[in-house]
Amino acid sequence: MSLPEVSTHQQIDELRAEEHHPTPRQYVKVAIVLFVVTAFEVAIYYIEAVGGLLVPLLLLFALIKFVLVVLWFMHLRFDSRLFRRLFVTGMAFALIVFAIVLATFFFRDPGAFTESNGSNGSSSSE
Amino acid sequence: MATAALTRRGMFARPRATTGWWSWVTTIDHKKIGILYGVTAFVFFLIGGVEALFIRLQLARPDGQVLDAELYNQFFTMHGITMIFMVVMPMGVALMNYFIPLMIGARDVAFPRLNAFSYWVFLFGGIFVYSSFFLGGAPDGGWFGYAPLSRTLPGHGMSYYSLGLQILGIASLAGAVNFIVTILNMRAPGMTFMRMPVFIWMSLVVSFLLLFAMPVLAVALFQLMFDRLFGGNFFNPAVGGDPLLWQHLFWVFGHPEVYILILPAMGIVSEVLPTFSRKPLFGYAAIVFAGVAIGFMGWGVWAHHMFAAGLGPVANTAFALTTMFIAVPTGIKIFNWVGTMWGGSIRLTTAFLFAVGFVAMFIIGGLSGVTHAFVPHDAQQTDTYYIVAHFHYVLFGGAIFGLFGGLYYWWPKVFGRLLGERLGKLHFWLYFIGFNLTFGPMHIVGLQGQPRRIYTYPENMGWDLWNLVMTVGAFVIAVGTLVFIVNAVLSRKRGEEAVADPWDGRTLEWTTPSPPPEYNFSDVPLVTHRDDFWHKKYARTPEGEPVRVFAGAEHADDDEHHHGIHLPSPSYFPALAALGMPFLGYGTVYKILPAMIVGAAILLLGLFGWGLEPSVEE
Amino acid sequence: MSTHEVAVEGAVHEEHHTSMGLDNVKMAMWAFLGSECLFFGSMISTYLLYRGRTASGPSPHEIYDIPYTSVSSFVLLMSSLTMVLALAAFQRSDDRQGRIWLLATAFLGVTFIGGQIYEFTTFYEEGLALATSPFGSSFFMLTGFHGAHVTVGILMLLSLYGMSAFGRIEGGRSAARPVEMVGLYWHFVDIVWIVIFMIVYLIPE
Amino acid sequence: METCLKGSDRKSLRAAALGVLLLVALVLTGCEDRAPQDFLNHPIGETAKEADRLWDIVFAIAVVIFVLVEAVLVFAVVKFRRRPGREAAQFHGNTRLEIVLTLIPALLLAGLAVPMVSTLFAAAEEQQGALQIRVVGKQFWWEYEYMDSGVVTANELHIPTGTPIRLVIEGDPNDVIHSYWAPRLFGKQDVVPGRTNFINMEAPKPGTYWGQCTEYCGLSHANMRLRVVAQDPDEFEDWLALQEEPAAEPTSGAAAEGQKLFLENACAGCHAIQGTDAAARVGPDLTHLAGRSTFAGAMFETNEQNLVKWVTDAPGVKPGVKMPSFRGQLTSEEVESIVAYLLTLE
Ligand code: HEA
Ligand code: HEA
Ligand code: HEC
Ligand code: CUA
Ligand SMILES: [Cu+2]
Repeated sequence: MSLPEVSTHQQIDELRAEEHHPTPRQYVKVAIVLFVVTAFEVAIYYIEAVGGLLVPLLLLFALIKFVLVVLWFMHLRFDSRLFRRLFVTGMAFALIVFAIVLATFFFRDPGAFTESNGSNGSSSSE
Repeated sequence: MATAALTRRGMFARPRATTGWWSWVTTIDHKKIGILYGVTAFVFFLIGGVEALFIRLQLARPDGQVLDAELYNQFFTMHGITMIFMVVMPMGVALMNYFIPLMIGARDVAFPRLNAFSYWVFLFGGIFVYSSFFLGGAPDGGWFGYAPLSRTLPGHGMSYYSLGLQILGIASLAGAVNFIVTILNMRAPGMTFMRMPVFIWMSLVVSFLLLFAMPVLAVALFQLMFDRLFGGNFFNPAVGGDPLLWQHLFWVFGHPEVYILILPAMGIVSEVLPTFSRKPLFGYAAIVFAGVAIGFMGWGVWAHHMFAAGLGPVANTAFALTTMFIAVPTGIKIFNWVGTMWGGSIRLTTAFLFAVGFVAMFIIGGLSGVTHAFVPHDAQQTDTYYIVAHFHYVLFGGAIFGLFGGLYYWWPKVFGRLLGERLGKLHFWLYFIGFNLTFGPMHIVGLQGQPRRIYTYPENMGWDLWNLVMTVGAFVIAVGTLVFIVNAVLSRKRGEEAVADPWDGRTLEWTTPSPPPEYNFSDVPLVTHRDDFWHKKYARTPEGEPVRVFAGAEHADDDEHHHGIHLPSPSYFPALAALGMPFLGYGTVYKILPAMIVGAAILLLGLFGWGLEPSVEE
Repeated sequence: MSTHEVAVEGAVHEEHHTSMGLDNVKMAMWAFLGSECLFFGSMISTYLLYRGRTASGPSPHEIYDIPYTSVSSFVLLMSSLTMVLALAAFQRSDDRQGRIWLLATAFLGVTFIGGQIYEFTTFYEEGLALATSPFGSSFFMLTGFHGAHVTVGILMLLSLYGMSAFGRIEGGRSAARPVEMVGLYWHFVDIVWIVIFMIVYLIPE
Repeated sequence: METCLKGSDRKSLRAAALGVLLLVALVLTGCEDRAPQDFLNHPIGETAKEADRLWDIVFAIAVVIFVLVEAVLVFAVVKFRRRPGREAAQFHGNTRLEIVLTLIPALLLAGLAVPMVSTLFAAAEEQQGALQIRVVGKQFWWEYEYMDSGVVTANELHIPTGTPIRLVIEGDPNDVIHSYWAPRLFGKQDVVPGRTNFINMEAPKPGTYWGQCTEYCGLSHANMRLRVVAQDPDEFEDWLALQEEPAAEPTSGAAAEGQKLFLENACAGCHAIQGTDAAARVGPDLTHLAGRSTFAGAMFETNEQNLVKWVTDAPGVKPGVKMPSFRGQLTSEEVESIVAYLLTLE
């Protein structure tokens, strides 16, 4: 583990001094971007032409918003790497574990499934 | 003094008592809280053990008449829940509470009041679950409460389950956050990560496992609660709910959970073996790394509990492979423990015996665990007593042996008196023999087809003899437990007084007096080595032999210059806030809105009082 | 567990020595948020699994009102802005302005919750309830727990406001640190909504 | 003694090693052949044998690891006991040894994974022309439906020997999870409400194989047993043909009276008897009840005495059962006539 090891008060103070806060102006800029992206999200939802691109685009837009809020509003950009790790570990566990969980539902082995009738095991709405 | 007593902040006068009943309710000293955790967990161990004895009595003979089906089902469910959530987890937390600050050179945990809150929530949660026995029946859906059975079982039992485990989970989560911050941020100067005792490392891994696993259980329990109490359809197959969702959520929590149960014990063993072998731990880095690896890999194996559920061959293969390979890091630990003893100068104390007993028995449980990973044969084993054998070998032979090793090892530090070695050894051998008599034959009857969770079996099944043996074994364990109790009582009365460092220990806790003062260390230690205390006590001859440089223990505290130490002051609020939990619980189970409101109000009141109260009384 | 007490709990330790030079409470908060990822992850997966399971009652896109929800999403998003502005104000020791932004944030939060309550009632009238179908259960659980988080956040904001107004913030003159902690929580709840808005409302079945 | 020590019995010895009770176990279980659900010593069906072959390898290796590691452990404890005048050697590790001891288990497991995966996929493969039988688990009994002929029966599964069988394990959406298992023939599969699972199997020789439900399913989980009756194909065909027949009309007075009572009372609201008006499927189909050697989840032998107890007060003899007690509703004479009727349902 390469976590930063700081043990003297002096170093702590240095860290404090380094603490970097965006200005309100920057905050407002971020918020404007957030607003625009949200507008896009809603817009493409209604635009037929987007077609199959809808879901990837939505994912992308949500990701942008997510990252902006986390990095700027939550200061993760400027803060200790440890905090990033704590959060990203949680995110990663959640994403991986639940991707697998959902995969076991949506991609049940066809082999185990031939001729199954009346099963509502997965994707029942189709 | 008089002015201090008059200080009023918030609603109550600040609690002052340092002895007596109230001092325990209001304490936020990690050591006292550790003791509270330990005593509570031990009481639950007796209760869970008595339930096990009834289970064994019922099964001793075919067509047993000791319990009826209803009571039997409650007993095995409560036995499982108790042992896991109210015994092994909190007993680990007890030791973690007491010794994390002492071993990293801190004066307390990062959030002392949150720590107290965890304990009270745990206690109230346990009492809440147990009260169901007197309110119409305890949970009876098995400790993993498979839906849809758990949502349809009549009575309130499984509602208590869904809310009770929720409450216990809150305690665990709060504790986990606390320990993570404590370990990361409260270490004494010089205590780098690679100088931390392995027990600290394992506590850190456990805390992370709790941090990420408890919320998954929380969601599953909420879903069950909605299903049972508010007409939810999460697990109602009749309208498209999928029972496997529960299984996934439960075991995504459940498998990390089993490592939550075993890793503290592994940490203890990694402290006890070097101390009594007079050797540094063999392959420290590898043991630490293996512990972290187990923690990680533990997230990728959960569906091995669902091999018979019909996930299909691809998923089964994937989970079987991940499961098998968990043996590798675990093996590293086992080999390095043996390496630690190798070439040592071993003192066969009780603590050491329990630690070695842990290694010896855990190997058996681990190997049977690996045999479960062979899916086609697991289809035969699963839900038989072969599984019951596996998990008691890792849970009793593993966790419980390890925890008792820790108790014998650290007892003198906590209570200032040693536990008797003669009785201790008697205890160990009774446990060792009784344990193998009880759980060894389970492998055999399991492979002869005895399913688990059956309250009765007819006489022509060929299981009679072994079941009788198991029952006898369980009573041998019970006698062993009584021996321990006697030992503890005698030790309190006339046990040998403990010096600060009775075992010639290696880590910081042994530099403090036994028991340690409230502030732990009069001077915050400066750490220069792994096994720092040992290095302060011993220099090395050119041949590498240790020579004593000063009598470390006598260095004990001089009581002079601790006056400037500001410790957090006791507080009513953590216990008060926790008291809201059972109200919320009962209110929800019986859908009594006023009770829920009262519970929420108490909780909020506690939290506000807590928030407005300065943590140190000037 | 609410985060409020954590925020205050650690305050005294502020000036204490810490081995990583980091703030205890902040570390606790980030750990807690990591944990929350799995909490919401579980519920979101449940929703994804049950989205189409409507043996009876309406299906998702029969009842969602996207323009309406877009507006409330926007409100919540903007509350993140007011939240950081509050923090910035407290950090430059402008407590008065900080309190105003706190109130603004709480107000936007209340607006969001009000919108959610309205949405829930409409859905209920249109035949979707917790008990209607697995879809209903998972929808109400996910958005409901999110709403509960917002509510807790509002409570914390108001408490902060009160504590600052009555000078009861511990550990210094300014409420910047507790505000930062509550802010982290608040933004987290906001990003959860970003995900929910996309997954629950926008992505078609 | 010596006779115990051959063939499959030796496995018990190894099992005992695992349970530490080496010798005792040999004497006491090695010779025990009165364990009808034993899959360790006497696997018979093809699926069970496949699993058993895998087990043989895995278990042998596990025993070797067990013996080696425990031996070294005990040796270390004994050898390095504290002795006066000897100081502990102060070393911190041995990287090369540690790497070797990491690789050995890893390679070993990788090797073991191969037969595991192939057995696993083989077991999942559907055999051509298999006889398909639907199995539904209910609290606390089993319903079978022969998918070709539509024959419905309960608790006792009849199968032809030497024929591949595919059990279609279907969960009743209004019931709970159960698990279908006849150890000597095949490993278990869960019966999950709303889902379908499969068991492929084959019984090489005739016999009655025991099994039971192994997923905890409520009060009478322990009493949810089953039998699989494997018959020569000819006999099986005869049996199946008989099952297709409707129930015999009762001739004797008591039985005729019983039939009337059966149809008049609640019984017909839950049970089906082909050839009568009773057609409900809440409880087992009783058309050929008397042809089954056991009833109520293979819990009781089918005889007059047991049936009388059952019809009088089913929950009294089987906790939690979904059939109500008729004590107080039916006189003992009435019960006896009903039972007389039931016993004509060959
Ligand atoms: C402390 C708790 C604990 C621990 C540590 C473990 C450890 C392991 N467990 Fe266990 N397990 C439980 C508690 C635990 N388990 C419980 C409670 C259940 C039942 C739940 C229920 O149904 O109620 C269960 C059930 C369970 C199952 C499901 C069985 C079923 O229901 O069908 C499986 C399946 O794979 C399994 C596997 C394993 C494996 C592979 C390990 C491994 O971590 C073990 C690794 C250790 C070793 C292998 C030994 C030492 C290693 C060496 C000496 C190196 C050389 C070894 C080899 C090359 C093999 N466990
Ligand atoms: C750490 C966990 C742990 C521990 C320590 C134990 C300990 C014991 N367990 Fe455990 N057990 C589980 C965890 C544990 N168990 C779990 C998770 C299950 C699964 C539950 C489920 O299926 O849902 C289970 C299930 C289980 C079963 C299977 C039940 C079934 O499937 O039907 C059995 C059966 O024999 C059993 C037996 C025992 C016995 C005899 C002990 C003994 O070792 C107990 C020893 C302790 C004592 C004997 C206490 C001593 C008490 C006294 C001396 C009295 C003194 C009293 C006063 C002073 C007031 N347990
Ligand atoms: C409420 C529904 C219900 C009613 C009414 C009912 N039964 Fe049953 N019966 C069941 C169920 C369910 C079972 C399966 C019980 C079990 O084995 O767990 C059963 C089992 C049986 C069996 C055993 C069948 C077998 O193959 O195992 C017999 C015989 C029987 N019932 C006879 C009767 C008679 C006679 C009556 C009327 C006097 C009756 N039942 C009324 C539901 C009912
Ligand atoms: Cu059916 Cu157990
Ligand atoms: Cu597991």
